[in-house]
Amino acid sequence: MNDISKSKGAWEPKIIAFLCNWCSYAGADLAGVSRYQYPPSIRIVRVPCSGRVSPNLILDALRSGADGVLVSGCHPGDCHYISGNYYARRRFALLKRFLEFVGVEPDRVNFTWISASEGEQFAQVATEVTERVRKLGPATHLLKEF
Amino acid sequence: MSTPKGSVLVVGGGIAGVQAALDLADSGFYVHLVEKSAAIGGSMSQLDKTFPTNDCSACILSPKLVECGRHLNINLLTLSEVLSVDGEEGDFQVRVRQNPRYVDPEKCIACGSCAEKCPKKVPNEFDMGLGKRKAIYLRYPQAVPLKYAIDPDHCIYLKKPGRCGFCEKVCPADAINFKDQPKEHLLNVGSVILALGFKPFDPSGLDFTGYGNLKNVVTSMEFERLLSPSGPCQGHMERPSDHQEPKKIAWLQCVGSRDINRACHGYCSSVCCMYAIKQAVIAREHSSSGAVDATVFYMDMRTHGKGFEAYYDRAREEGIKFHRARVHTVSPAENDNLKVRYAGENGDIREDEFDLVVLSVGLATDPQVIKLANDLGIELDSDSFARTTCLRPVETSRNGVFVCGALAEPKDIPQSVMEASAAALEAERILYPSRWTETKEKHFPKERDVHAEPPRIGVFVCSCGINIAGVVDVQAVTDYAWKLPGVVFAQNNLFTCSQDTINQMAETIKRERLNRVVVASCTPRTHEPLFQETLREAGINKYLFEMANIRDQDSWVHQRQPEAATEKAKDLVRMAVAKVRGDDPLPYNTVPVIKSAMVIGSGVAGLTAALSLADQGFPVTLVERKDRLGGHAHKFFRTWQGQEMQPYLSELVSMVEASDLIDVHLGTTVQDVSGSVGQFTSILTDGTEVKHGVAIVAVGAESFKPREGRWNYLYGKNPNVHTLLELDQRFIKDDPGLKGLNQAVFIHCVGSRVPERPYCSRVCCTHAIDQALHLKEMNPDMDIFMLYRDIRTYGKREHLYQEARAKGIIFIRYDLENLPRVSEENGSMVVKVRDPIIDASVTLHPDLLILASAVRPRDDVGGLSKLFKCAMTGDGFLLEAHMKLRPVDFATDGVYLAGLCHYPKPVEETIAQAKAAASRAGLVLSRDAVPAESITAVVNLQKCTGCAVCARVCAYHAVNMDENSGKAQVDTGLCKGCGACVAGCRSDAITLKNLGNEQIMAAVEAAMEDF
Amino acid sequence: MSTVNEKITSEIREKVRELLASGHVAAFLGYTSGSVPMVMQPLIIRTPEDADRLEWNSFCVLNLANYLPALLKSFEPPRRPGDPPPEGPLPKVGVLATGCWSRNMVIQVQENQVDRDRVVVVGISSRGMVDRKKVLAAVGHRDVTAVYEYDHSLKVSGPGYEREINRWDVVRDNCRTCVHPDPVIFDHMIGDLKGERDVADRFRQVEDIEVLAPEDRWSWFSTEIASCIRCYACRNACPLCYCPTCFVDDSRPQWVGKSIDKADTAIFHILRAYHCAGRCTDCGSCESACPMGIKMRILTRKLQKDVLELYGAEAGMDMQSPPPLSTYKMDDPQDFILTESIKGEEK
Amino acid sequence: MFYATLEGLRRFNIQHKFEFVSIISLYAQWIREGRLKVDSSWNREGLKFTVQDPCKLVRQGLGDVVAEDLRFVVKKVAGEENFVDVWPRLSNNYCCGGGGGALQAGFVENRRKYGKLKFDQLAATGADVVITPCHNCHSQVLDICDFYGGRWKTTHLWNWLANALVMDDSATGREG
Amino acid sequence: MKVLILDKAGFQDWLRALAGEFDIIGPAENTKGLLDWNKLEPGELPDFRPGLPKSSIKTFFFPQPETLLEFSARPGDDQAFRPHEPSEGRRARLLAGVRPCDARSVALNSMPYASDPYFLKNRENVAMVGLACTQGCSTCFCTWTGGSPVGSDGMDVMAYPLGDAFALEPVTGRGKDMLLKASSAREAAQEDLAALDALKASAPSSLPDAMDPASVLREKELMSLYNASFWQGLSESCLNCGTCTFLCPTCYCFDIQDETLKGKGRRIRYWDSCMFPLFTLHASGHNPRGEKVKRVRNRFMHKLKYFPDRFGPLSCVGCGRCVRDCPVNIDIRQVMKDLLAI
Repeated sequence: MNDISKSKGAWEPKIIAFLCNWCSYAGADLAGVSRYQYPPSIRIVRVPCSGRVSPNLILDALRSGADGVLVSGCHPGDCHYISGNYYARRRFALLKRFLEFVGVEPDRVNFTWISASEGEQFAQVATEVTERVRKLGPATHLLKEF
Repeated sequence: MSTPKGSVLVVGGGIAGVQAALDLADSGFYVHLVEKSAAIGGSMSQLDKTFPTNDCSACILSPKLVECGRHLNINLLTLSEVLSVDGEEGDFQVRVRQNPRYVDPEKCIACGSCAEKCPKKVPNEFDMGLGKRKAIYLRYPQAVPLKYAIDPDHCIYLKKPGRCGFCEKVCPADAINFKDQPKEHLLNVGSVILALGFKPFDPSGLDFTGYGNLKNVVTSMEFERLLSPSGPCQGHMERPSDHQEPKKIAWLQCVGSRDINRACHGYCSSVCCMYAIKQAVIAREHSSSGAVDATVFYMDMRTHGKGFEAYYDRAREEGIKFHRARVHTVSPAENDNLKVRYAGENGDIREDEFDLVVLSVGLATDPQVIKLANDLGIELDSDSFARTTCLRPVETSRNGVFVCGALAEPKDIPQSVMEASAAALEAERILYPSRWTETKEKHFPKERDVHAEPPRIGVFVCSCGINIAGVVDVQAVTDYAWKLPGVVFAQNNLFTCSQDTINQMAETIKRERLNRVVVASCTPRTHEPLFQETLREAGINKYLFEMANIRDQDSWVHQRQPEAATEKAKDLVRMAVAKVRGDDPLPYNTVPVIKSAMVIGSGVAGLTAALSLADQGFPVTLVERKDRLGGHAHKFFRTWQGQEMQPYLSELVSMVEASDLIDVHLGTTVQDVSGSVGQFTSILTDGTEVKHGVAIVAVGAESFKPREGRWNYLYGKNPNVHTLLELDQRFIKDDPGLKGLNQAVFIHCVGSRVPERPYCSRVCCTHAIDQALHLKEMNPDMDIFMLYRDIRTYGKREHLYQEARAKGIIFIRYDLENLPRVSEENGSMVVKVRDPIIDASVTLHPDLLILASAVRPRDDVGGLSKLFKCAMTGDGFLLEAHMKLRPVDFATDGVYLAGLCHYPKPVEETIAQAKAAASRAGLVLSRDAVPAESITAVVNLQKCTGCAVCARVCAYHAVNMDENSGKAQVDTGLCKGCGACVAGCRSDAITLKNLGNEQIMAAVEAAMEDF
Repeated sequence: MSTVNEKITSEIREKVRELLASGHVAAFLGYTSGSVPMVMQPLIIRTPEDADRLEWNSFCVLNLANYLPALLKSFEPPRRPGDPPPEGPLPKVGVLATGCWSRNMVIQVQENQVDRDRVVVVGISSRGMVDRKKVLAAVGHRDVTAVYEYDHSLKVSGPGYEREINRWDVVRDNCRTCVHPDPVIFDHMIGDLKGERDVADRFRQVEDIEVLAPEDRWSWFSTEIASCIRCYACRNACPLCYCPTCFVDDSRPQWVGKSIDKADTAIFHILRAYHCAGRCTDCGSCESACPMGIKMRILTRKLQKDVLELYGAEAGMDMQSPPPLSTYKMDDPQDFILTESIKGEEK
Repeated sequence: MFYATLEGLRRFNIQHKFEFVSIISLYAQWIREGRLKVDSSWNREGLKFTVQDPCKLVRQGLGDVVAEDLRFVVKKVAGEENFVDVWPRLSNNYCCGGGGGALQAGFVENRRKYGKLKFDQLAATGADVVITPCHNCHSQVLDICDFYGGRWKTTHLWNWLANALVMDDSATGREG
Repeated sequence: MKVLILDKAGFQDWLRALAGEFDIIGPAENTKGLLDWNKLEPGELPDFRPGLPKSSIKTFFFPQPETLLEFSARPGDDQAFRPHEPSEGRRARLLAGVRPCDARSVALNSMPYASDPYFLKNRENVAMVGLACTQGCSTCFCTWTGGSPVGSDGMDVMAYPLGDAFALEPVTGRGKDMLLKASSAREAAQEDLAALDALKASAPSSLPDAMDPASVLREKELMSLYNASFWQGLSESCLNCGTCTFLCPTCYCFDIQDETLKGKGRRIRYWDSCMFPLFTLHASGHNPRGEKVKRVRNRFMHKLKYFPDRFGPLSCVGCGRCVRDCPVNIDIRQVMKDLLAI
């Protein structure tokens, strides 16, 4: 294992972030451009729209070992594709409640809206989500092990 | 006039010249781009970051330069000077001298062996002389063209043949040619665009700054180089005297600007306030501790652009100090430190010590350019800028010759880019009959069919100077990439986007028979197209490509965790490799273009845009909400240069009304828009269905009317309280009632730069001062008081301010803590304000109170932005695609913006922007077809159940159910590739090409592999 | 004096005989009894004579809508891709439908799986079906050899025992909390419509779990599905699960492993239920079909509760309402959005 | 008078047929032209000289040119090596603190306080003589020198010019 | 061969003694109150109540899933994608309380799996203590298939309930060794042996009439069975779920898949079912058993015709689990009768 976090003894969560290309991914870029620092726990997957993110993908992330998932899209009304985030909002509202229902910790799976101009907010959200997940410890419930 | 030439000469290879060249070349004209130095890029290439987005200047510029350098219809002439321009509009004969490079650009591979061996060190002008280069050199690492050049003034061999010649000996490509001779080119062009830029003011003459005597006093341009990763200290901000990191830095504003005493530059350089704040912000980021003590000494803080005021606010919140003071003297202190003496606003003298002093030098015209202008017969103004007028903002005194960028007036990058497009438009307007007559067409090699090949992935890891390599161990990432499944090649590059690396990448793809490519560098949002084209040039489909964003989303956000950032970079590369492994070649879709435009709004912006397009033969539908054309301009008296608005407006309106190509819909708005670039269908409220290829949004803004609340100041309660436009209307009517007044008071920033509307309205300072001067013209005895916060008469408008002061108009500063108080006593107005200089309250008794109220976005802009799927800023203005380099484009293709709906701006900028929008729209309209989305949804018929969830959630009606099979089918022309259908489909039957579940999951799963 | 179900049975037989004899329908989908007590067999008959094979009792637990698309298709001429749809009217089929089954048929029509015009719905207002597993539990999982059904009780017998059980005590959970026992679409009605039922704690089963701590909920869920053998009876019994390739069968990509695995089984159940969100009518077929006694219906019930709470929608109540996940409102609740919830906390 | 006239002409853009020059520039011109001959050899003791740049003459008046001329003349008169410049200098030099009527209008304490900066600056040069080509500056510099205990001599320029003047035929204008 | 008598306490001691060597697994109530195979604590007795556990014992020989091989998928690993045997060895297991039908299934499955190393290894690794049935269920029909409620085929030790005690008979050498640890056992007395004989003789009569369908069906012409008309009607009610195949002790079809995650990979073999759409699906997308009727037919033809044709006996032990738990009451006994009638 050359995992740096492990060699130091401190567990660092890994969080998959599905970010829409137009707002949140740009917001994450802006966080970089503005040099807002946040924990190196987030692995960003660029998707065209939050409406592209199917619940399957979120479950797959947890199954593959993500300690947390963040899905972020444009603010309601700002969707580059008009309405993708509205559909996403319904899908995610149900999914989040449902995952919590079966015992997935509420802070494991997070959804948010971040616009292209919200670099600072992205850094804040990344930090916040990391902290929440860190408190929970490694995710095990839906983790595929062999 | 006989048929004009189909080509254009652009002089100056800075961002403005490059933009003009690209706009022209992309819309059917052949362009000769003449640049006097060895590489294009101009001043912008020397900058570290750009405000207000802090975008890395080189990063956003580089793709444009590379595009320019590679453009089939741009003839790049570097090391060249224009000798003469004869002839007239439509048919100019131009003589250009191209100085010898002494390096054959066809042969040079930019390996750098020559420079390594060259014994002659020369101060590097690109680094403002702070560093050294060799006599054979590259202007800068990402230079375009990426070819070495020999500096004949310093080359030992050229001075004494036979004495050196090392470069020739080591050059592996046999590219050195000491016998190279100057060449003279005779060009026949239809129009000329001058984009000669500026020269930073040389403060050597201003001895009080210590510049030239005190080592640690540097100019802002020098400081840019000190910050820049490609600069003399590789971005490890060092001060010149001892190469230590400065901990305390002062910026001195208005050095060589707003100075009629020593510098003889009365104008404001417009950009220095913002760049100083930017430098202060960036300096703090650059410092190892993150705690640079930064102080800016300024006269008026001029943050009048889009997003600027917020940037200023944030800088203050971050602890950057701002002192309203013109520094008296910089004197030496111990340790090569600098003592800065200045006076507080109340007159107390203060002294502070700094490690480094940065002089925010102004922008001036290069004496060589002045000479050239004289030679070409281009009139300059008293400040040596090209003379233009507000109503013809890019036209020079010579017909057919246009100007853009800082040559006409100091200005920032977006304004220069806008003008560049506007200048291109003016050229197109003359030359449109000859569109596509002199251009060549690009042919990519036939794409290799890689379907049956196992993945052969190449990974290119970018250092981005030190932007990435300063944090991430790029070598370790490269070594790691080699081991990933499918990877057969991995390489680290200093700047992957530089021309030589790009060329080398194409070669590598061919040599290694790569069929997938990953670039680990910056964000795909800016650089993906560049690399994708490289794939095409190398003969593989451009969709076999992925980027790993190891800069914006890694090295920049984990600056103090290099180990973790390196691990993350490996993860990101692994994810990209996993994803690209499953990528398929995709077809290049196109959409036929309906060659007509819709312009929404008929203010000056809308009218100008409509005419600009109609003049080129494109039909325009002009939609106006009100029942007459003209918009707010009807209420506008004159430009700051004194041109009266009403005659101009009437002329515009009658031209539009007379045009056969412009179909005017009054009292109408847009109800619904469908389709996309090339193929829009809009429904107007009058029931008309309009099919158009592009749209220009120019719906303007509104004047804030402070009818109540904190900014009321008796507005609407006392008949002698006006907004600026209301006073203009009295001017237009030549209201005699204005003549006998004794006292007028202007209150600035009414509703601007306040918590609920934090932006600066940009136009009001100049407008108010011009009105004050007009009142003085009407009645020289009138007492006029200006209650202001910062006077923002940027550029040449500063002369108005000087004139106002000279004419005895009194300026009293106020701030938000001490607002002026306006009351009515015995029927007359009383204004009380605290004068911070005399530290006493002043009571005024105006007959006329003018409120310079904010320009606010229209409420219905939101609806329009939704119709066209455009974004808005937090302030409610429309948001362009990129604040710096795409100032008139929306992120939605085929939709452009102009005028006040973008941001408050004076009429000259509105006209320029409208023309720029027309130029950008012309890029689409001049073609028969434009590229369409390739990443579209695709249906797996075996899995499809026909349940129609996909069709229900598709916002573009791109998915429908086939009547025969009952299964889903996708109209790829309409599909935008959002994937809402994919996430909705339970059967995994509809997927996005190259963004299918399989590929996304591959990336997700790769992210979680912990090795 | 015959029981309610006997009366229904004879009415069904009569109606179906008539429908088949008149040629109004080409086939009829109903139930018959088989060799094992308390397990009814779905039956398709094509002649009026076979109508007497039809039976109706409290063990008709599987949703007949499940068989409807295939039955309709069996009357369509075979077509290759690209062939035009058959001309002229296609034969109709008849089907029995209780409240939940009929609502499933609405969903099937909305999702283009069933052509309403080709279906003759014979409606029955449901009295609630009996949960065989409850009966078995009541007799200590002893062998049951015979069950006789009265209107309000069941007589259960096996080797060496005979028990009479109160019918309502062993009615399925979904039926006990059912609000809409009446078919929402029908062409003929057997018996009368009963109207909406007033159920006090409609979602009690769900709420009992909602109140638990996350770790207890996980413990409940993981224990509940621990005995799953991945036979997919739940999926196959469900009329909503008509995908030609279920996500569990997909190998590119592989959403879940195919074998017995803690995570894979959990994800299977989560996704199966999620795919029913806004569509499930709580017919209970999944749970009834499960050989291992897993109560996976609570999962879909939870989603049903949330869809109702958040979007005010119930699946299949009418033909017009769009499926809740295929539509949206600008002001849909979004308390779950992190930035919104942080804002909320700050307030 | 000098400044008021100059600024009046400028501000109100009054057309005039005369040139507005300082005597200092004329001294410099004449010295350069050889019409005025000066010799610094009189300064055997090596008295150190510095200058004041009067606001009205330099910064607001005729600009740095006249200040440079002033230095040129002083160097010629006192010897190149005996000139010590102040810092800051020319247009950027400090105000003496006595202008605007301060010398006549009371507020002595305030005036001397403003003058402290000038005193410190001049004292830092170590000069023995401070040339003040302005009567107002002269009075103020004289006063602050006295008040703050300075050691220099405050004078106008002509005193020293007279000292250094080489009286020959050309200078007296007599024909040879 | 000696018969031993153990009372319940003795049985308990014996299992406790065997716990050192084996993981002991036996029928017990699961969390849902259903009888199923569960790991027993040392000394815990299996549930001896009449009736079969929910699942068959096939999972112990044909696990769901079986890891066939493992490999590394780590970048830079020179052993990457080179398969190696699964690392983990399993402790030997003892199934206590196996009914004769289940045990017989192991013998039947050994026919097709005669040379399957995984199956054979598992067989070696699993010992079985049988439990004779004294009372059949309404769904039992072992005698139709060649089995017996007191049969000891496949067992290592066979236990017969005699009142409150058990008569234990070693069947294999391993069984003999196991019985050595039954410290509190006594040798069967004469009356015990008499009672045991009586039990063995009486048990089969409590089941439906014995038949020998295997031999009859072997003789029938294959296509006439295949083309029988009843398949259509039979399949119409079938849900095509895998309940019957997964509960069936003799359904042994499998599928193989590679799973990779986090740089580790393994090839697993797991239960397939002829009911599933992926069963016999070709890479081309064609499936010779694409329709439900073909899948249903395959299941029964396999068990009742193809298998006997190849190996002799039916691939059915008559445990009746498929009958008991089929959600739509498809009854293999009826299918058998229908086939026999052709």
